[in-house]
Amino acid sequence: MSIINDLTFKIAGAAGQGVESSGAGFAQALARGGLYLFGLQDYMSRIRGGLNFFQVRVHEHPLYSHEEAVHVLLPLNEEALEEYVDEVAPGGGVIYDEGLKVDREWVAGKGRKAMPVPLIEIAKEHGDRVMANTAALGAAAGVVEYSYERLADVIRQNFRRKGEDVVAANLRVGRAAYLYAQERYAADFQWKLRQIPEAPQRLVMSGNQALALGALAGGCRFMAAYPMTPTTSILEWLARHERQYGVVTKHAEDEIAAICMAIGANFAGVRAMVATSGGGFSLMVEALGLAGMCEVPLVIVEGQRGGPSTGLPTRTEQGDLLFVINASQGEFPRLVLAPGTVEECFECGWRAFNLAEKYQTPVIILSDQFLASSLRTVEVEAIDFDRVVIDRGKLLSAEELDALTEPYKRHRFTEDGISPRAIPGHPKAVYATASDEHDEFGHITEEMHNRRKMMQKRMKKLETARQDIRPPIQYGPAGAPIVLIGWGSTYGVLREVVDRLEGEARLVHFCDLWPFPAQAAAEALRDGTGVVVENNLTGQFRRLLRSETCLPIEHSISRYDGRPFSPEEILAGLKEIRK
Amino acid sequence: MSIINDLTFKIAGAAGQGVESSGAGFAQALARGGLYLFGLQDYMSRIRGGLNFFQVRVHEHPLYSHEEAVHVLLPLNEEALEEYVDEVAPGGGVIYDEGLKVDREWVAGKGRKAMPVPLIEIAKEHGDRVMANTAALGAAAGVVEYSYERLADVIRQNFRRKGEDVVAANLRVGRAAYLYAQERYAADFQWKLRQIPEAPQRLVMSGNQALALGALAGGCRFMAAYPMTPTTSILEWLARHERQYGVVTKHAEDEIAAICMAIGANFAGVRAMVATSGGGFSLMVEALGLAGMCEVPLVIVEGQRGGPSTGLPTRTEQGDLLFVINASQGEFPRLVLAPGTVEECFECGWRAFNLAEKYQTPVIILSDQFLASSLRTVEVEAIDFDRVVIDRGKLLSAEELDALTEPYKRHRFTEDGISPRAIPGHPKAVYATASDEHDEFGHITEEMHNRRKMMQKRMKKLETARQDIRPPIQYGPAGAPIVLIGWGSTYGVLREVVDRLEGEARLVHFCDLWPFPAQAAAEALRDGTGVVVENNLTGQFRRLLRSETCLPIEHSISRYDGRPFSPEEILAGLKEIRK
Amino acid sequence: MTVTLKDYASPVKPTWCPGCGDYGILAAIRQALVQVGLAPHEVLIVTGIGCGSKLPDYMHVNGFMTLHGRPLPIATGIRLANHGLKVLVVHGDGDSMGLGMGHFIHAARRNLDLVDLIQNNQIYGLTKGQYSPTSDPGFITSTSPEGALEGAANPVALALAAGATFVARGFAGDTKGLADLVARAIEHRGYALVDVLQPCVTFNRKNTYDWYRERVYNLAESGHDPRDRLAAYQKALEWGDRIPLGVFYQTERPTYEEQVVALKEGPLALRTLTKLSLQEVEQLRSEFM
Amino acid sequence: MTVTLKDYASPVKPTWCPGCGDYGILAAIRQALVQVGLAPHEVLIVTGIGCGSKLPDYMHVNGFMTLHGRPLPIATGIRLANHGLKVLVVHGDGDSMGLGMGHFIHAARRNLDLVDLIQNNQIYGLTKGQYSPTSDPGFITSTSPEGALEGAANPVALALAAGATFVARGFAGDTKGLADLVARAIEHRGYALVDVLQPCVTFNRKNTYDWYRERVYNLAESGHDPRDRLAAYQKALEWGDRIPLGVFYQTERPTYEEQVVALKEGPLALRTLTKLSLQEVEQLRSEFM
Ligand SMILES: Cc1ncc(C[n+]2csc(CCOP(=O)(O)OP(=O)(O)O)c2C)c(N)n1
Ligand SMILES: Cc1ncc(C[n+]2csc(CCOP(=O)(O)OP(=O)(O)O)c2C)c(N)n1
Ligand code: SF4
Ligand code: SF4
Ligand SMILES: [Mg+2]
Ligand SMILES: [Mg+2]
Repeated sequence: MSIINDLTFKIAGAAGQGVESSGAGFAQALARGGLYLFGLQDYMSRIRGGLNFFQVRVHEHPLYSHEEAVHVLLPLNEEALEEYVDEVAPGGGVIYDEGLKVDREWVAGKGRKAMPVPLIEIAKEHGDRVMANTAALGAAAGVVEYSYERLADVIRQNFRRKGEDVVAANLRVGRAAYLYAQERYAADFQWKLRQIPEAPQRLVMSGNQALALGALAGGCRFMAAYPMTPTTSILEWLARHERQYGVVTKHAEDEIAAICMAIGANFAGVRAMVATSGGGFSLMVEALGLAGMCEVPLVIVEGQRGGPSTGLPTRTEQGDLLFVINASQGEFPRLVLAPGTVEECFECGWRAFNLAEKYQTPVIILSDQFLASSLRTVEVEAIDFDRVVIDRGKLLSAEELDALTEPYKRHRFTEDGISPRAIPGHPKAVYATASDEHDEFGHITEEMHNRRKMMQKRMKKLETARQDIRPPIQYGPAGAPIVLIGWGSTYGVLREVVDRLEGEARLVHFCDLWPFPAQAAAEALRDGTGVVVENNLTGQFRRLLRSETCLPIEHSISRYDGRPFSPEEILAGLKEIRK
Repeated sequence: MSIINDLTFKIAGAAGQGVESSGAGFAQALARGGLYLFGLQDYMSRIRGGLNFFQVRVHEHPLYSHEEAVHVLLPLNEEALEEYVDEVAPGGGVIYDEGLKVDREWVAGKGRKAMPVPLIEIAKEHGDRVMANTAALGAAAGVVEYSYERLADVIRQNFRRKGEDVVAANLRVGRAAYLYAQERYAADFQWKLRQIPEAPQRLVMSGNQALALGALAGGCRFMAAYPMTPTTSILEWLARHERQYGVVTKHAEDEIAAICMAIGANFAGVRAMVATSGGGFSLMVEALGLAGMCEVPLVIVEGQRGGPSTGLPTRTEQGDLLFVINASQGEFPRLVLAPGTVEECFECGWRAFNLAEKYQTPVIILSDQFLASSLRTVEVEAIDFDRVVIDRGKLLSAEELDALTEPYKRHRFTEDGISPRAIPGHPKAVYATASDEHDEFGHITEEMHNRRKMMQKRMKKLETARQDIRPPIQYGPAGAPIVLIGWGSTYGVLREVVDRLEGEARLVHFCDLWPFPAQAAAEALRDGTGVVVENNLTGQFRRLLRSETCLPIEHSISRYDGRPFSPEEILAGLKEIRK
Repeated sequence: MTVTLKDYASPVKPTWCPGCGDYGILAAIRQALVQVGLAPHEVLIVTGIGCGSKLPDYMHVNGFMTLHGRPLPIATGIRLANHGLKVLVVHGDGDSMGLGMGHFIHAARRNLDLVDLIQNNQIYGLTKGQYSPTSDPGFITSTSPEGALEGAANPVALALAAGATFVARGFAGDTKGLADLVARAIEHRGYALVDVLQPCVTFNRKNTYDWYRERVYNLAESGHDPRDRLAAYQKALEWGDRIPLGVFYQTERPTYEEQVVALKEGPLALRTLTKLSLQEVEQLRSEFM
Repeated sequence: MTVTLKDYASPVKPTWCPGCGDYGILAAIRQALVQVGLAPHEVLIVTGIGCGSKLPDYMHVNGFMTLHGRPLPIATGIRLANHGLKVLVVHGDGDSMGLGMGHFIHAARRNLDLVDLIQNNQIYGLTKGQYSPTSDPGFITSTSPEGALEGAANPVALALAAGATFVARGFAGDTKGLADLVARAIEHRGYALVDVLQPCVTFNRKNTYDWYRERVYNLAESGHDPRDRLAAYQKALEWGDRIPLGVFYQTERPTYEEQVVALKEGPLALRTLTKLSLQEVEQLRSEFM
């Protein structure tokens, strides 16, 4: 019996062998055929060699997570085969170049199908040796009997820039390998992929891409950054769009300069952001406080990776939660959002700018390597440009400034803590402000009463901001005995776990983390056995929850080896707990 | 009736008028006479002008805090008189130069004694105009009829470097003013100071001085820093002792360089520290994680001041608690100590180095401007050099290294998480380590199992370190209904409050803050009505306590205007709470 | 309407010590702005933290008193967001040559159109007298009890090596000459360094008004050609008995702003922020299909 | 016992791309250490973060792979703690000229006795090909889609302006020549810069082995006098059709360590740490009475 449209495909090899591009190409071909997918990337901190993989799970229904079992393994070298063959589900198979030194018996002995294909030979014969990866994708498609046309579409698009000949050769190579593999192995291979006729077009997007897109849609017109995994591609993406969308990007000399540039740009009236990882954020901590003190809007993307220090620079972790909430000396308002899906990334991308300008203070988007680089298919409408709003808060227009009758006070005391803001350049609103404590005009003063009022004013904004803080998202049946509690990038995997547990568990997912939605959290967590699932060692969210709600959640599942959770792992953890 | 040896003396004036040196000189003269004192400094962030003061409370019994009421005010200009005259207790007096424009009726109308003295005239007549401050001190001593000889001692010592003539002239000036003031005002002035015969010599010391002294005693042989209030004087003090005590100090180009230099020195085997304030610490955050990751001992003094950002740079706050506990990306062990007294500063000074080397990780001493710059008399034995221990932990000696039979593993997995440490330079222990995740040898690896073990190993040290973490200090009667909860520099004022409340309150003071002594805290706080007293707005310690113990403390008293608590203020706060 | 000195007057009284060189710098900046005819709202002064960095508080002008060492990158962001504003960075020698050294070099090579004025008193004023990167070797302070052991950082030589297009030195004791220099720096298209010798009467008892006066001389009068980079470098190394003042070097190179495509249509800050058009949305979506 | 190349051999295989210039630098450093006769335990190599900074992992030597941009101040602390160790700093152009620019200038003027070797591939390797401060103007990368808009940072010119006492440039394609240069840098008493042109075969398709080979020439052979600071500066500005290699400048100046009084009695790290003597305690106490 065949299993249709439910499999995981894994391409693995050394850095530089084209794992990522091949994987992404294959994913695209599947999405074009109306299939849903979830793509997981895993790469080492080196440019050539080592062992990387790209794993794509495919289904007819929307996917939110990868899973452990692999059905088609595509190792580009021997090491990859050895390392991953055990992940292949019984009955699944391994497609590899005939030239690799592989003991077929050994593979077969493990209950996996060895499916050698003369990939290099085919590439040479029909095109060029460099097209072996195209052959591999062709062979994979052949084994699962997926429409070759969809793969061909992607080949055409991806090689277009290299000219007609290259496209044609790749098409020949792909087809030859397809036929070769189909002929020899398809009959005996259980898993199949079929395109869904008339399925709507969908987007294949990573967290970083969604974030960058959301920022652009939300009016971000300046970005400064210093390259750092896993957020470099946000800068690179915006840089590519600089010309067409009038967004200025600056690869700065360091992270301190980057955040200072973004503060300068925001001060001057332009929506500006930075993106970095924990190490770069560490360097931004002092300037973060400057933005807080001088009431300058600011959006910071912090893509977490394995720490501490340089740590595991290309891997994932949720280790910076308490750091970003408490970073910088003294007390000032900040908002922290931790999107959990591509859709939330897009939304946080534009929402953060509204919040930053509304409350005239820093907003931190806390992402991580897993979310940043995983690909997912989403409906076109899910990346909802119609819902995008550009709300600049109490920003005074030139006309409003013209009409001013009193001397302009940049830091005027108000009920909600938010002062009407003028950007510098208007004759009626000439002002200077300072990182020192200042009065309503911005003049430096150490006077006690002013100090107390200014502190209260600034912190009042955090209270006011509660109106915009969303409660946790709940998924799954109310009243389910197990309550999975997560934040940020674990949304997808926890949702999958909830689905698999069919009524036994529900999910409480936090995107908006600071100011902490304490009341909503307490309500959501009133019943059931809570289990906090976090990608860190010390249970940072659990501690935050205790500090803000005094709710002691007894159970937790944690992972801190730089790899994301799989649903299987969480299920196993829950079993342990329920024992 | 006279009040003997119980008064507060306040000298106030513009920056540059000699407020600090005069105040300190007077304090010394009192300490020499066997009196106890507490000296509070208050200064603005400017070099000349503005309004600064130095306030000295004096008593026969040990003092731990200032109090609000002033008995002798010594304003050096009109502004100071106007600003502070209302602080003078009824019956107290104001000594000022005859030349100041002061409405004596107005002062008298307020029930304060106006005691003009021709300070400048006396200075000119008996010496030089610049000696007017000496005249002021002389007059103050005269009014309270304190032994002129004690003041003369200090004059002799302080002007020694300027030559015999200057000393003699100052002595003449001081005595003339003494006699002038005594003659006219003493009979009618209630407060008196008498030296205590045969009292032992005591030390007059600030928190910074005690810290520096403790560090030197504890084997600190390298310090790097970038000047920053309120810790600059630690660097300056050690720099002055460089030649004689073989301690190298480096005024670095910035705080990042400073901490990196200290890490380098510690890595190379020398006890090294940095000192800064919150802004400088913000810049050190990335390197903090490096020390944690590479298991390099490190001592950091963080003297808090009014934040956020530049804030109130010469004022006090306890606003960085959660920041220092959570600073830097990822998770690694660190220890945080917040001394509350001069004695604790000294002890933390040396203890921190033992802890840093024992656990091969950063230790942060969290001080603040108030503690750093306040002066107190302490018994000579209280600064206890005998108790100083130099424990370098698992540091391998050259002999031990000679005897090695296996390849040296810098990060060897051990039961307690601590690996025997070799300093570079021995042929048997050539090794390289990395801020990337590494194996036991220090080689970079991303391998999962090693990663998990390394994370556990490092965090295990935090557990092991609990053995050295001290429970909170308790003061006052067990079972008292009110439990004052404080940390760091509030010890003194809370102790005073406990004394004043005579049985109604007790104090639970935390010096060792991380790893948090949760169990001891829970025990100490079991009974009574808890009131957390903190120099910040958001109740950081209260939140920490909740997060670590789930103990919800209902009440709190907070101050965040850059000024330290007075006992009166806390008493008023308690009254409010008990209503 | 012509701009006058009064337009820049502020009610706030400087907190500087009487006699401080910063008074001269404040006067010179005001004078220069009047000379070039800029009104307060057209100007933005970005400073760091230090005695001198409080300057914007003491005149009527747009100002941002930021962090120690960071005014240059902040000014960079401001210029990129609104290159319609005339931006002056004013900061101390600690600011610019200590924490801010990296930014200084990058600003010079970046050639944004801004003025970078260093209040160079060869000391840390606000923190009460520690030696600075520009302190003369051997200078004794509380953090250099045996005398400063490093070669002094030379802003002029460093700016030249970094590729600055305008490099000058002024003296706070000569308000008139300094005002002219600042005016020239403002009018220069590109990064313009003005290193100002600024006596700190309280903590620097070595490099006093008199000490500087005895040594300074005018480059232009001495026949120096500011188009000659090598000669400028040679002059930059001169320090001690004779200290050159004036423009060391000036050249033309496209500014950074001019080269940024997205800025061709005018300052970003002045454009109305709107949602993406339908067409833009379509195009962006197609990238992901 | 003489030191041989074998003493520096490590079992760890480099993760660098085949053909990367870092192999040449690794070989040259090993060779230089053997040439000057230093054993692995006498040497400490401090690196930053980047492709090249993994170097200590690939040889048998004391090493500290630290933070991006920070190896120089860490090396400073190491030298002050133990000036018995020979310290080499090895880091990329991003490391040294990006985040580390300030430290670089200060290291040069500080003149600690250490070698500062820059693996200058004019690109960010480990983060996959963004332009670097030393990239040639106009260089197109993912973060400079319109070409780099800034003047390139020139380590040689900057080091000269900062007062470095040894300033040289090598080429990773010439292991032998580079080894000699590194050996000379090691033997120089004071701060020694070796700026190494290092082809990145994966991301820098402009400044390739061939590109460099066509341009480089030897300073010594061209008759350059390394004692002439002005000539050195002139040579430093040369870049394009002809790129000078070798020692630009060398001079003598007391090292920082030599001037620190507390170090006169030998390295701090080698002294036994003891408690203060009674007499010392008495003396310290008396300060507070
Ligand atoms: C990050 C940081 N470190 C240290 C300080 C403390 N600080 C304030 S001003 C200053 C130095 C002032 O010297 P300079 O820049 O030369 O200015 P000046 O006061 O001499 O005008 C320092 C170190 C600070 N504000 N921020
Ligand atoms: C504070 C910080 N910011 C960013 C990074 C990310 N990062 C790692 S290596 C690198 C640049 C590498 O370039 P370079 O220094 O020239 O070394 P190369 O890889 O070219 O040898 C960057 C930006 C980091 N590790 N730390
Ligand atoms: S300390 Fe020096 S720089 Fe600061 S205000 Fe006084 S004279 Fe000027
Ligand atoms: S990316 Fe470039 S610098 Fe890095 S290892 Fe490869 S060739 Fe070398
Ligand atoms: Mg200065
Ligand atoms: Mg590089």
